[in-house]
Amino acid sequence: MNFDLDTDQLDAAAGAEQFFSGQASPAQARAALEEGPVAPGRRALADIGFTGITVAESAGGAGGSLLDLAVVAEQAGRVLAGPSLVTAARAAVLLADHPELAQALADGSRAFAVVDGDRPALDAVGADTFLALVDGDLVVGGGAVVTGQPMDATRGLGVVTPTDTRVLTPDAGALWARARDVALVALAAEDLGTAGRAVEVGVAYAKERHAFGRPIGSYQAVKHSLVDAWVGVEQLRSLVWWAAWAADRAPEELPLAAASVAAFAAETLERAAETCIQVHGGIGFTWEHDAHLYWRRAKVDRLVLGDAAGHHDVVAGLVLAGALS
Amino acid sequence: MNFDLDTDQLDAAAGAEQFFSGQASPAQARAALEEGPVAPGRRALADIGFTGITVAESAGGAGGSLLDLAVVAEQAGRVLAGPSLVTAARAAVLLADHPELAQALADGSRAFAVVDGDRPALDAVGADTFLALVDGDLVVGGGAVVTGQPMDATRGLGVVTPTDTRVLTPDAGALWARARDVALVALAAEDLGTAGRAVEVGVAYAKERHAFGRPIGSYQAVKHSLVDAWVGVEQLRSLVWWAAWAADRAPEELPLAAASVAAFAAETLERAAETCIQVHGGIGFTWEHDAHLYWRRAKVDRLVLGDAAGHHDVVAGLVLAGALS
Amino acid sequence: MSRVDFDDTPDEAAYRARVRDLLAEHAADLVHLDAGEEAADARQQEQALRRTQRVLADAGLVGVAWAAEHGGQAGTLAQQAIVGQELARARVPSLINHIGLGMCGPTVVAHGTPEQHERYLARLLRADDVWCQLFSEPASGSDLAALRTTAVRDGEDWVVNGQKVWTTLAHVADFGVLLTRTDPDRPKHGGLTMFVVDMHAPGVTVRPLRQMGGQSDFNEVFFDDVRIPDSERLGEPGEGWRVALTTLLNERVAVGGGGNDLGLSVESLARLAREAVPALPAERQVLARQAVGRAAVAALANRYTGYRRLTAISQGGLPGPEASAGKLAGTAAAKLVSDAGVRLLGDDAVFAVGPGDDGREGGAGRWQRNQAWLPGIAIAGGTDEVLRNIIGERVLGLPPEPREDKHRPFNAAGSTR
Amino acid sequence: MSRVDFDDTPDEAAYRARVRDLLAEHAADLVHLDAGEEAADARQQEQALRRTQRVLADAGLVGVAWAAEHGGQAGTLAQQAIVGQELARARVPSLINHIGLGMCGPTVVAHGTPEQHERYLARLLRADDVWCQLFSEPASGSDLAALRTTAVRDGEDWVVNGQKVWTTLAHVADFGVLLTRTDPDRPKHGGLTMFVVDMHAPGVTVRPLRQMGGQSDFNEVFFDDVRIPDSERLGEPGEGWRVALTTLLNERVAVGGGGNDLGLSVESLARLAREAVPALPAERQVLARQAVGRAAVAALANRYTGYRRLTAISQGGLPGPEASAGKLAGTAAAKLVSDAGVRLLGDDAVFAVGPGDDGREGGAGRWQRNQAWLPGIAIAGGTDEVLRNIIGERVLGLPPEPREDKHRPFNAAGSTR
Repeated sequence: MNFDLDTDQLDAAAGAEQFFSGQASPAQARAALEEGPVAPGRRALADIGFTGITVAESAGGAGGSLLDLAVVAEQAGRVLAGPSLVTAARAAVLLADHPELAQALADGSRAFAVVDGDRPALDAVGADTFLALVDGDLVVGGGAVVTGQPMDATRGLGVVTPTDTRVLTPDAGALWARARDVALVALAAEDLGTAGRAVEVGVAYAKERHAFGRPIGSYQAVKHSLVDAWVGVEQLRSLVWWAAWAADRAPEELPLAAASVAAFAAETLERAAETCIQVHGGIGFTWEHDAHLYWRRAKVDRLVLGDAAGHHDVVAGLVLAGALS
Repeated sequence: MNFDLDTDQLDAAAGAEQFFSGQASPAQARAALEEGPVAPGRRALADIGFTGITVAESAGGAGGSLLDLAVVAEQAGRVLAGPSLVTAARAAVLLADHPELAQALADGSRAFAVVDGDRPALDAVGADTFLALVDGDLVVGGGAVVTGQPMDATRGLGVVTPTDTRVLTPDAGALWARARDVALVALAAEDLGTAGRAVEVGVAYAKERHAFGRPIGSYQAVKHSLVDAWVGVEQLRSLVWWAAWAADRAPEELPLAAASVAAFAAETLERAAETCIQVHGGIGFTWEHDAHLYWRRAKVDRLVLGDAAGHHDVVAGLVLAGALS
Repeated sequence: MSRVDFDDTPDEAAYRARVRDLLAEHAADLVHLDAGEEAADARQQEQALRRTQRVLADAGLVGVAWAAEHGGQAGTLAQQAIVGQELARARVPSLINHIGLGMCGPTVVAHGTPEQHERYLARLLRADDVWCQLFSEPASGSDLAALRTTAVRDGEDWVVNGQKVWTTLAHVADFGVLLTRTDPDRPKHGGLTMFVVDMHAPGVTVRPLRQMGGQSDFNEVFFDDVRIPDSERLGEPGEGWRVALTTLLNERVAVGGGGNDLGLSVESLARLAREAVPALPAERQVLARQAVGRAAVAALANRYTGYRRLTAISQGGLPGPEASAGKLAGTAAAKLVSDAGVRLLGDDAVFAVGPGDDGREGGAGRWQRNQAWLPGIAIAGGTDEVLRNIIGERVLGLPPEPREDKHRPFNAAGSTR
Repeated sequence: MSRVDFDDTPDEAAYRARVRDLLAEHAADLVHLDAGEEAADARQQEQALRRTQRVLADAGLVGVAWAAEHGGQAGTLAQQAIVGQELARARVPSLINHIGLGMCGPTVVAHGTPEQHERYLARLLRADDVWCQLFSEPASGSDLAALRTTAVRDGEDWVVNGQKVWTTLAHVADFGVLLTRTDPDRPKHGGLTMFVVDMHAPGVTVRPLRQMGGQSDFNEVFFDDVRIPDSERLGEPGEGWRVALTTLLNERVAVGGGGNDLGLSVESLARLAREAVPALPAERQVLARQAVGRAAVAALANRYTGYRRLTAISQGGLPGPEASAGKLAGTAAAKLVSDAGVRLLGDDAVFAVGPGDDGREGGAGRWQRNQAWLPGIAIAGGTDEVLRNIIGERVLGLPPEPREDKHRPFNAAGSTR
C-alpha cells in the first residue's frame, strides 16, 4: 500500500503551479465580475496541454490518469483559474470513442461545455460545442446560451438550449454517469486548491495582524477555526486522491468515492472561505480583498454539479446497497 | 408590552427552588440508575401542590397558568427531579372536563401517565392511571408497563399496554393536540432548568480549574463554548415564556410556539450538557461527576415527545400554512 | 413588575393610536418603501430621508425618550418602541440620522458641555445635521484602543491626522464623533480624546468603501491637518476611552440587540417558502422544511429574547453586555435564514437571470445579495469573537485573557499593533 | 516514491500470505471476537489475552518493526500495518500490551540503559509483563507538566508519593512508566524525572475509575512512599519532560492518528442502516439517509487520511503533530456515526429493552453505550482543544498564547494550578 503522489505528479503539480500563478489570479477573478475575461482562458489551457491530460495519446492527449489531472486542477483552483478542468475531464470520458472530437478537446480547436438539462452549465460562456444526454443518448451540437448574474464569473455559467444536435453514443447512460463522477472528482480537486489557498491566506494574516498586543493567530478562537478549516482541507485531499485513484484503478469504487468527495469538497471549501473572511475582520469583506473571490467560488461550486445533500443521499444509497460492508 | 415574570412568579420560582433543592439532586438521579427511587416522587409533588398548578381551583388545583407551571418546572429541571411536571401539565388539560380525575391528579391519589401509542411513555413507571388517544377518543384505564434500560432513569420511561380502558372524551383530537403542545412547553421548561444548571456548573469549574498557569475559563475555546451554551439557554427562556404565555392568552399561536420551543430545547440542552462535560475534561466523564446526569436527561428528552427534526417539520408546516406572514 | 404580556397597556394603546394618526396625517411628506422592497440606501435619497426625519421630529416622533431639555419628548422607552413599530408598520425606512440618534446624540448628552448640547442636539433630532461615528481604523478593529489617528494641540485648536474606516453615513454626514490619540506616552486606553468634528472642514476626505457584495455601506475617512477648536472637545483630554464606552454601549443595542432580524427577515423567508417548497420534489421538500423550520425557530428565539431586553430597558435598566448576545444570536439566525433561502432557490441562489426578478420575494438577486451581506454581519458592530469575550467576561464572569498591551505606553516597542 | 496505490507490492503480498498462514495455524490458541462483538475488556479475560500475545510473539508477529537487538523482527512499518490488518480480519482483539508496545516500549528503547532494555523489552513483547503509562493527574490533565507526584532521593532509591489518574490497564499491569516531580524549585517542565515503576511494589494502590457509561476503562493509581531504585530511572533527573515527549508522540498515532474509527465503526452503522432505514416512514428515510451519508463520508475521509499518514511513516517519517488531526477528525466522525445511529434507532437509542438485543447490529444497548463513550473520546488522549493548539502551532505555525507559568519555579505562588 502506498498513498502518496509520485515524483512525476509532484513535478506536474510544480509546473502547473508555475503556469497558473503566471496566468490567473484572484485579481482576474475580480475583474471577471465586471466583464473582464476569464483567465487563463481556453486557448492557454489547451496550448499547455491541460485540456488533454486525460485524452488518449492516440487522440493527441497525454493519456494521463485522473489523478494526474487532479494535481493540476488543484493548482488551477488555487488561483481561481477558468475555464474549469472539470469540463475537460468530463468531456474526455464522453469522447473516449470519438478521437476527432477528443483531439479537438485536447488541442482547443473546439470549446466544449457539458450540459445537465436546464441547469446552469459550467463553462457555457464562450463554448461552441455542447455535450448533453437526451433521451438516454449522448448528443453533440451547438447551443444558445443565456447568462445570468452568477456569483462567480470564472465559472462561465449559462443555461444552454442545444441546437443542431446529433447522437454521438446511443444508450449512453452508464458512460454519462461515469463522466459525471469523474467531473465531481475534478471539481473537488479544484476546490481542494481553492480551500487550501483560502486557509493559507487566513493563516498568513493571522500571524501578521495584531490585536490587544499580540498576533490574532495566537487567540484560540482564530487559531482553532483555522485549524478546523485546515484539517478539512487535508481530509479533502485524501478523498480526492482516493477518488481519482478509484476512477483509474477501481471503477467499482468510483461512485462512492465521487459522491463522497463531492459532498466533502462543497462543505470544506465553504468553511475555508468563510473562515478566511472571518479571520480578516473588516478588511475581509471588502471588494478589494481576495477573500470574497474564494467565497464566491465556494458558493457556486457547492451547487454546480449537485449539492452536498444530493451527494450524501447518493452515498447513503450505496451504503444501503452494500458498500462499506 | 411587557415580557418578564411578575413578582408572584418570581416568588413561586424561589419557593420551588427551595423545595426541589431539598428534595432532589443529581446524586439521586445517579442512584436511580442503580434502582434507587426517583426523587422527590409523586407523593411529595402532590403534597406541595405542583401536580395541580394548572388544575382548576374547583377541582382542587391552583388554577394557575402554564407560565406559573413553567417557572416551577424550570426549578425541577435544575435538580433532575422526577416524576415530570410534563405529565401533570398534560393530564390537567386532558382532564379539564373531568373534575374527579383532575382532583385525583392534583391531590396525588392517582398516579397518571399519558401514553403515545407504543412509544416509551414518560413517568409510566409507578403509574396506575393511563390516558391515551385511541381511535380519536380520549380513554383512561390501567396498563401493563414494560421498562427497559433507559439512559435517564428519572424519566420513568415504559412502554404501556393499556387495559380496562373507558372513553373519557370522544372525538378528542383537538384536545389531545393542545395537551401535547402544553406538554412540549412544560418539557422545554424543565430542559431550560437543566441546561441552565449545566452551564452554571461548567462556568464555575472554568473559573476554578487552572491549566498552563491560568483559569481554563480565560481560554477562548472554553469561554466561547460556554458563552454559546449560555446564549442558547437565554434564548430558550424567551421561547418558554412566549409559548407558555401563548397557551394561556393566544391559543392560536400555541402550535407554532410549542413546536419551536420543543425543537430549540432539545438542541440547547444537548449542547449545554455536552459543553459541561467537555469543559470538565477527564473528570467530566466519570460516573461520580454530575455532568453525565444532565447529559442523560438531554439524550432522553430530545426524543421523548418527538425529536427536533419532527418539531422543525411542524414549524415549517405552520409557516407554509401562513404563520409568520 | 407585571405579568408577561405582549399587549399594550391602556396608556400605550392610546399613544399608539396617536402615533398612527400622526403617521397617516403626514404620510405625503414621508418616504415609504414599496411592498417587498428592502430598506433604502441613504446614498440615493438623502434629501427625501432628511425631510422625512424633519417631519417626524416636528410631529414629536423623534427623540421620544430624550429629555425635554435636549429637545426630546420626555416619553418612555416603551413609547419609543411603539414609534419604532409603527414606523415599520407604515413602511417608513430607518431614520437617516439613526447613528446620530442611537450613538452620537447620547454621547453628546452624557459628555458634552451645555454649549455643545445647545449647538447640536436639536439640529440632530431634525436631521438638519446628520452624524457619523469615527472610531475604527485600519489597524484597530476589534482592538479599538489601538487607534493611531492623532490630535495635537496647537493654540486654541487641535490638529488631526490619520484615517478612519467602516464609517457608516460619512458621505452624507455633517458632523462626527471622532476618537483620537492625544498622548502616545500613556498606556493605550489612557491617551485618547474625543471630539466633535465638522465633516465639511478642510482636510476631511471621504471615500466610499466597496464591500464584497458590490455595495458601499461604509466609508473611509482621511484627516489631513484638520483643525478642530478645543471647544469641540467631548470630555477631558485623556478621557476619550470613557466617552467612547458610552457610544459603544448604545451601539450594541442598535445592532441586533433588540431582536430584530439581521439580513432578510424570516417573514421574507416564509413568503419565499410558500412559493418555492410546493414546487420541489418530495425528498427535497423534506430537507427544505427542515431548513425553514430551523431558521424560523432561531429567528423567533432571538426576537422574543429581544423583547425581554427591551422590557428590561423600559423598566429602567441600562443596555448591558446582554445586548451582545442578541447580535451574536441574530447573526446565527441570519445565517440559517440565508441557508434556507439558498436551499429553496437552488441554482437560482447563485445564478440570477437578469435584475428583473429582484422585486419578487423569490427574486434570486435579493437572496444572492443577502448571502454576500452575511459575512459582514458577523464582523461589523463587533465580531462574533469579541462579542463572545464580552459575554463571557462581563456576563458569565469568566476571567479575561492576560493582556500585555494594556499598561504599556502606546509608543513603546511592539505595543502599537 | 511510487504512485498512489492501495494494493500490496509483491513483497508485501507474500508477507501477508505468511501472516495469514500463521494466524490460521495458531488459531486455536488465540482469542477471537464473535461477529458483531466489540473489542473485549481486558479486565475480563486477562489471561487469555496474555496468552494470545505470547503466541503471536513467538510466531514473530509482535514488534514487527522493532529492531532485532530489542527482540523485534526488524521488519518494515508496512509489514507492521499488514499484521494489524490481518489481526483485525481474523477478529483477534487488540493486544493486551498495546500501551506497552505503542508507548512504553518505544520510550524504554529511546531513553533506557542497556540493562533496562535487557530487563524489559523481550518480556514486554511476549506480554510476560503488561505495561501502563502513569502521566496524568487530577490537577494536571491537558497541562501535564503541572503534575505534583513527587519522587525524593533517599540513598540508592527514590521515594514516590502522589496520585495518577486515567491510567489504562493499571489493574493488570506489571510495570509502568511514571513521570514525577523531583525538583519543585525549577520551572515546571524542568523539574521532572521519569521512572519505570513495579506496579506490584508496596504502596501502589490501583482503583478502577467508573466512567459515565458505567464501564471502567481507566484507573486511579495511588503512590504511598513507594520506593524505586535509581537503576529504574529512565533518562537523567530533570529530563523527564523530554522523555515523556517520546511517549506522547507515539500515543497520538495510536489514538486515532492512523485513521481507524473511534467508537462504533462506520461498517456497524452501515449494517444497522440496511436493517433500519427501509422500516422508516418516507420522510424519515430522507433524513436518515442524510445522516448516514454524512457519517460515512466523514469516516472515509478520516480513513484515507490515515493511510496517507501511515504511508509517510512507512517512508521513514516520524509520527508528527499531523497525527493530532487524525484524532480530531476521528472524534468528529465518531459523533456523526453515533448521531446517525440514534436517528435510525429513534426511541431505542435511549431505551433499550433488555440486554438480550446487544448482540444484534441494531442492538440498542451497543448504540446507547456508544453515545456514552463519545464524550470521553473528545477528551481522553488529548482534548479537542489541546489538539487544535498543537496543530495550530506546530503545523500551521501560528503563534502560541502567552505563557506566564512556563519559566516560573514550580513551587512559586500561583504556578501549581
